[in-house]
Amino acid sequence: MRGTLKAIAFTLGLPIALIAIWYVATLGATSIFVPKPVPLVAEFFETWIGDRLLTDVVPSLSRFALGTGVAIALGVLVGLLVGLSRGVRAFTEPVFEFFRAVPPPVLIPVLGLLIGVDDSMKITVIALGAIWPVLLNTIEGVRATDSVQTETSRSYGIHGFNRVRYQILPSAAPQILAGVRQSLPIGIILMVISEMFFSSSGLGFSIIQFQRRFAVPEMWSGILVLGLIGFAVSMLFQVVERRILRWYHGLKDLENAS
Amino acid sequence: SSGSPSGAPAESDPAASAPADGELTPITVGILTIAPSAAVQYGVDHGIFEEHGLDVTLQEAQGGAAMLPAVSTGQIDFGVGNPLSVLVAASQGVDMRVASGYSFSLAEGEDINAVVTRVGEGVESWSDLEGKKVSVNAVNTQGDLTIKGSVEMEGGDPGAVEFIEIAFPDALAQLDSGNVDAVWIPEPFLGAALAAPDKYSVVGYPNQNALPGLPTMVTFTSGQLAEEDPELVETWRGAISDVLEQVNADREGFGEAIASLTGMPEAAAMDLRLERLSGELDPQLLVDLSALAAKHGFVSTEPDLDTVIIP
Amino acid sequence: MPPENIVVAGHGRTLPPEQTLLSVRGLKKVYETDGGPIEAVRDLTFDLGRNELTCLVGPSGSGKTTLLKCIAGLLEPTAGEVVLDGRRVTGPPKKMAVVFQEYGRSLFPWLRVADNVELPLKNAGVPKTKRAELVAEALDSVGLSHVPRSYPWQLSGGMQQRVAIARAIAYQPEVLLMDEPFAAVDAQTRADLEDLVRSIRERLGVTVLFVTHDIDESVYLGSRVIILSSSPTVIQEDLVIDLPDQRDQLETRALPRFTELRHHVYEQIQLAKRGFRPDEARVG
Amino acid sequence: MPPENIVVAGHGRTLPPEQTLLSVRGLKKVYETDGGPIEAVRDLTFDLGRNELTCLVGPSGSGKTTLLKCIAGLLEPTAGEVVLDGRRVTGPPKKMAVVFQEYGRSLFPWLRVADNVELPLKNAGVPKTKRAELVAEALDSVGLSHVPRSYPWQLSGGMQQRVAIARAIAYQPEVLLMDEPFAAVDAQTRADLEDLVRSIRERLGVTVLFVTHDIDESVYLGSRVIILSSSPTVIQEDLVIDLPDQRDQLETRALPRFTELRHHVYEQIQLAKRGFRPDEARVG
Amino acid sequence: MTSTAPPDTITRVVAIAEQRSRRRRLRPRRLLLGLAGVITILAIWELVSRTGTVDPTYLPPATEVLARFGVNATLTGFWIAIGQTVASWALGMLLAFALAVPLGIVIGLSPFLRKLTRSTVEFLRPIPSVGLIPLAVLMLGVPLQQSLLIITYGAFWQIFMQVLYGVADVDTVAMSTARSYGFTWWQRVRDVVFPTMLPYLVTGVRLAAAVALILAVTAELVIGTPGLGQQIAASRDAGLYASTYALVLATGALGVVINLGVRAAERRLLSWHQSVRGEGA
Ligand SMILES: Nc1ncnc2c1ncn2[C@@H]1O[C@H](COP(=O)(O)OP(=O)(O)OP(=O)(O)O)[C@@H](O)[C@H]1O
Ligand SMILES: Nc1ncnc2c1ncn2[C@@H]1O[C@H](COP(=O)(O)OP(=O)(O)OP(=O)(O)O)[C@@H](O)[C@H]1O
Ligand SMILES: [Mg+2]
Ligand SMILES: [Mg+2]
Repeated sequence: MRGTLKAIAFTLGLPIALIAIWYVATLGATSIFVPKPVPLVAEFFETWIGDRLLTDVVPSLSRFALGTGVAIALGVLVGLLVGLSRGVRAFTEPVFEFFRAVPPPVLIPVLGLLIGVDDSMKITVIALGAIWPVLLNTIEGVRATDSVQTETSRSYGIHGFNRVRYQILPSAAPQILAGVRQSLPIGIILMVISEMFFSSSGLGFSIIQFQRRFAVPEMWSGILVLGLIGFAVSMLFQVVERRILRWYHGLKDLENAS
Repeated sequence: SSGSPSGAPAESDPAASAPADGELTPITVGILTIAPSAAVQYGVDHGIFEEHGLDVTLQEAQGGAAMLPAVSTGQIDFGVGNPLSVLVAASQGVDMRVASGYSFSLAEGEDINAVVTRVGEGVESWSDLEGKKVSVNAVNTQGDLTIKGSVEMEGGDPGAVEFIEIAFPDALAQLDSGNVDAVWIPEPFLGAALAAPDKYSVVGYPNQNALPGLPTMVTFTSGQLAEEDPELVETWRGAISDVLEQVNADREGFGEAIASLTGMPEAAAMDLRLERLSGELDPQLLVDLSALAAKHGFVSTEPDLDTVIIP
Repeated sequence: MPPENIVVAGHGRTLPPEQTLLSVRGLKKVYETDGGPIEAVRDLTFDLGRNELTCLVGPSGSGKTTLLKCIAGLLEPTAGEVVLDGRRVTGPPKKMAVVFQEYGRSLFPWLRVADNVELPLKNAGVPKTKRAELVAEALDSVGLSHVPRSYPWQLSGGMQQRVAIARAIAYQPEVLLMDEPFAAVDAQTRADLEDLVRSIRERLGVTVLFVTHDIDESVYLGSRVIILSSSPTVIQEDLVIDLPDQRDQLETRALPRFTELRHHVYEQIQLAKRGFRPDEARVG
Repeated sequence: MPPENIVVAGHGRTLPPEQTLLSVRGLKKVYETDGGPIEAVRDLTFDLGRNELTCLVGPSGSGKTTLLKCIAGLLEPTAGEVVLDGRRVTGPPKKMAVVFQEYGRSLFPWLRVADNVELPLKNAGVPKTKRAELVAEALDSVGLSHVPRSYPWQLSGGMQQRVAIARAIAYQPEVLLMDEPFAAVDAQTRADLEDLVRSIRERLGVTVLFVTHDIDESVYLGSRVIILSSSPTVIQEDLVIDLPDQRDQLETRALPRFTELRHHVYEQIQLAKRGFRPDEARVG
Repeated sequence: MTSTAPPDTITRVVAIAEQRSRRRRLRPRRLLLGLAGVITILAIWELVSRTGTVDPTYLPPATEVLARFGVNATLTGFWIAIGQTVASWALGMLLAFALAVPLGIVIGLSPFLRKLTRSTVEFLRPIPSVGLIPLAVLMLGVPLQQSLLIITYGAFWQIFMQVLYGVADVDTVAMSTARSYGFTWWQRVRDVVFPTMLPYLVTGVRLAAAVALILAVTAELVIGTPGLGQQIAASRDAGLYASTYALVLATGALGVVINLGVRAAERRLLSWHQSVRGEGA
């Protein structure tokens, strides 16, 4: 009970303080571009609780889930292949770096041509953008597996797929999950960006519409929705991570705090 | 050699502050990087603004969304952009004023924007668009407004048209690949489509059809500036009218300005079909626009046009 | 030494092929580092007979771990070769288990104790019930049957080391390489484990190569002690332990021959540490 | 045992405050884990005199490392306290050096050997020339003066362990805690290092607490041996080593009293391993 | 804390150091392989366009775009645009780095601060930088500052999160060693936390460098700050497809160059680290 209370206090403490500062700072503001906390909350309920939830939020979220899911699966898979072989790493690195540096807004028209303008294009955009943190972290994590562990595996005849499953993946897991954690918000951001093009519905589309229509409170409430989604996704992720990395947290928690 | 890949100036040169007789008033003008805006560039290059006592700095923006807040806070003094955004902003309580006219779609003949479809698609009239996917560069702007207006005028159901946002440069490509059934495009893309009559056909000119002579761009400023410095607004109106008149008289010089602003090849810029440019604005056009926008729910309340349009 | 074995100064004993399980020939290992090459092992030649328990001693840094890794197929020798059962070793051979000196790093921290022990068996396709039995038995034999559900990092150093030993035992290898496997356990446990290794050799017919720093242990455990010179390493002496085959912690260690042998080994190591080298001695 | 020292069954010797440097009182440590609490140390009470060299032995997993970490201020005791020089230990005290059992992980892999040894001195603000001197001297005393520019992972296990020892020595601490510091080195090196630790104690007036599994070593090294029971741990015996102060690897070890003492310690550890507990024995 | 080494710190640094010495030897082969990768992709592109799988009007063949790219390279305006993009990229990165590293270390080392800031961090992180454009336009008059805000915001989280993870990965025995030798907080950070974190930080900087470049170009596209993005928008609007792709190619190439720079800096950073310490000994 006390633990729960404390956790709640930690979760809410800083946000409440920040909102208070925000409230005070915007007391005298008159410009409609400056968001204020109280109208924002009112607007939030008015705008998002209702039809929009089904027409905009749910489709966006499912695209996000699919896109990041693909990104994670592909990132880990490709990361393993690339991380385990120096040759493949050298072969792919410049190409990866190139695509990583191309802004999605300019890639989208090409993808529109190649894939079309429906959901699969948006999912591809999300996957293409969110894959990099997972991919890079997987490569680095795989490269850095403990040499003694590797020797142990080898000497016990653990190789191929079994070695990946029993040694490489678990030992790289902390770093892979660090990558996944980075890729989730990128997925959300790309969910929005992908809806800025070839689009007629979705959370990002609505926010852009609000912005164009100067419906400033609605627009900010949309950004609030994004933040809340991000928060929820990250909480979900933490539960998963705690489970997968139970050993790692036990190992690290004891004494690092200093 | 000098020049840039898009042909556009690498930096928007601030007007050379010529040692004119009188004091020049420095102002910042926001423009979009589209062909008609080149007129302002022309005015700067040919010293027309200086003659009116204005020292103009240009600021390029990629859309009204980025420009309007800057105008409202005074970081940009005058903006050149589409009137519907101004009306929408005003209806939301942003204190925006229309200072002058700028460009107008053609009231008759072949307009400079059109809805285009593939030959053999079976879309021949406005009402055929019902149940079809139509691309516009941005929804809730003049494109879909006038298309909806046109469909309704023909007795169709404007709600049954599905609009999708596709940037102008990508529109024809998407039409080709069958991802959309019709596209709304302006010049120079319209010219490209018309050049292939066996491939594309024009459904109609929505601007001309729904609101003949519709202003496609106006110049606007903030309420604060309009009230505090009406003389400046007056000077601006005079200057911009002068600029647009001179541009109309010098098609070749204007072509060069377009090529330099947008990066179009010069030959194409010369051949480009243009809107009607004029600083004069018939308030009735905005009244009609506002009414149509209200009818189709683009604005929830009609703005007070008596205040918005600076007399 | 028995007459059928040929021994050259600086080399270990070699055996006729039919008795040999593992033979090391002219093994040399040079580590390439940024600061220039380091010659860890210069020239090692010896044979291990089937079901023999051989101890390996030598000064710290003399290349024992290096040698073991070459035998295990984990390191590529710079020159020379390792032949196991007639086949040249190029990668880790089947049915060989290694207990690493760095026991802590050799356990997988994401697996519980029992799972660590079970993993190689699972990987080798041993059926589940059989696995459970082997794991329980191995953990019991090292005195860890009470902590199967702990993570390795929740154990003390000595317990971790015993997990690594249990893993090797449960695997039921034909060749067992152990690199200072009892360094972190207390004297009593050590004695128990020594007897455990001896009994496993007898029971399962395993061939064992055992690296240790404990001279008593090296004499007590096996039938042979190979003494390495200091780095760059050659074989200083290949000593046959002519104690009775039945050993007992109290009785065997009390034998006068035991004391003689341990004295001899101790002196050889002192010599090695002082830099004596049999190959040079021969020349000089 | 000298009469001024009060000894209670299950407790170690306590000293009058003026002779005491370090006192441990009712120390208890329970690890909280997912699988429930693990009581590693139950109740330890003893004092260390100034400039004393005390050895700590006990079965594997009996809590020696845990005790050392509590004394070093790295672990918070669940109950009881550690008092150093009159002040209660809450964090790592100044002028204390620890040689960890996990020597491999205790060295910083991104620093070369000499830099590893130098770092604590640098951080303590020792001037550069002095530092260079201390580092060279320490490396020399552990026999590693030839590898100052190697990285730790390029060294053998025993060499790594000696780097950790050199680091502790160079630091010139007042209290030195060593957790099985010689586990990975050969017999001859071990003997040399034992004498090194003894001479450092004499020369620098350091107080040493030394964990070992080697019973000979525990008797040879110090003036006292504390024997721990098996987990949950109490003190099984606090034994005074009444050997002459001048020790010698050959002579001292040959003394009949030495043999008697090592026999006694061995028996106690056997008892401990079998689960004998002095506190319960008292009650029963 | 008693324990087996985790798959971390020590081994990670060892692995990286080992890789590094290997890498040095394999340089020419690596370069060749990398080149082969690039050529493969270009060949696929050429094919897709030439065979008409995608309409060549909208996706001109690679050779055509490369030719255009070559022409661009002779134009001063192109280099000015690159300079502008790189300038805002570099400034944004610098700001993000200067904010993220100290904040990450301080927060990462304190469980209290970690818990306190977690909800806020998780809330702020997914807010798209692009969504901040109106705010940026409103608060900051100068377009460069507007893009800087967006770039810094985007890059900050990449570095910050990697630093947090890196700090959490510090080896317990190594940390205990440092504490037992009486290292002060600052010394522990400098001598233990920082070296452990370095591999994470470098990955973070690499991720952030790409994100910052993307945002710099996107901001130019959307706000119209001068630079490559603005050029892209302009040529797109003018329907100059080959030129558009040539500019996209330039953006990607810039990304590759930046990555090479970060890589070189990574090597320099570690060797600086080692050589300075080495001289001290
Ligand atoms: N990865 C490496 N890179 C460079 N040199 C190495 C490496 N590993 C070992 N060496 C060197 O090789 C020599 C032999 O090392 P090895 O670990 O085989 O010794 P050892 O006999 O096992 O010693 P110990 O008893 O101390 O464990 C040492 O001088 C060591 O410094
Ligand atoms: N982090 C931890 N979490 C849970 N239990 C632990 C942890 N560390 C140690 N223990 C337990 O505490 C007990 C004592 O461990 P400790 O490491 O102090 O033993 P030790 O005397 O040093 O043993 P050894 O001689 O084998 O090193 C053991 O039972 C061990 O399992
Ligand atoms: Mg070794
Ligand atoms: Mg211990």
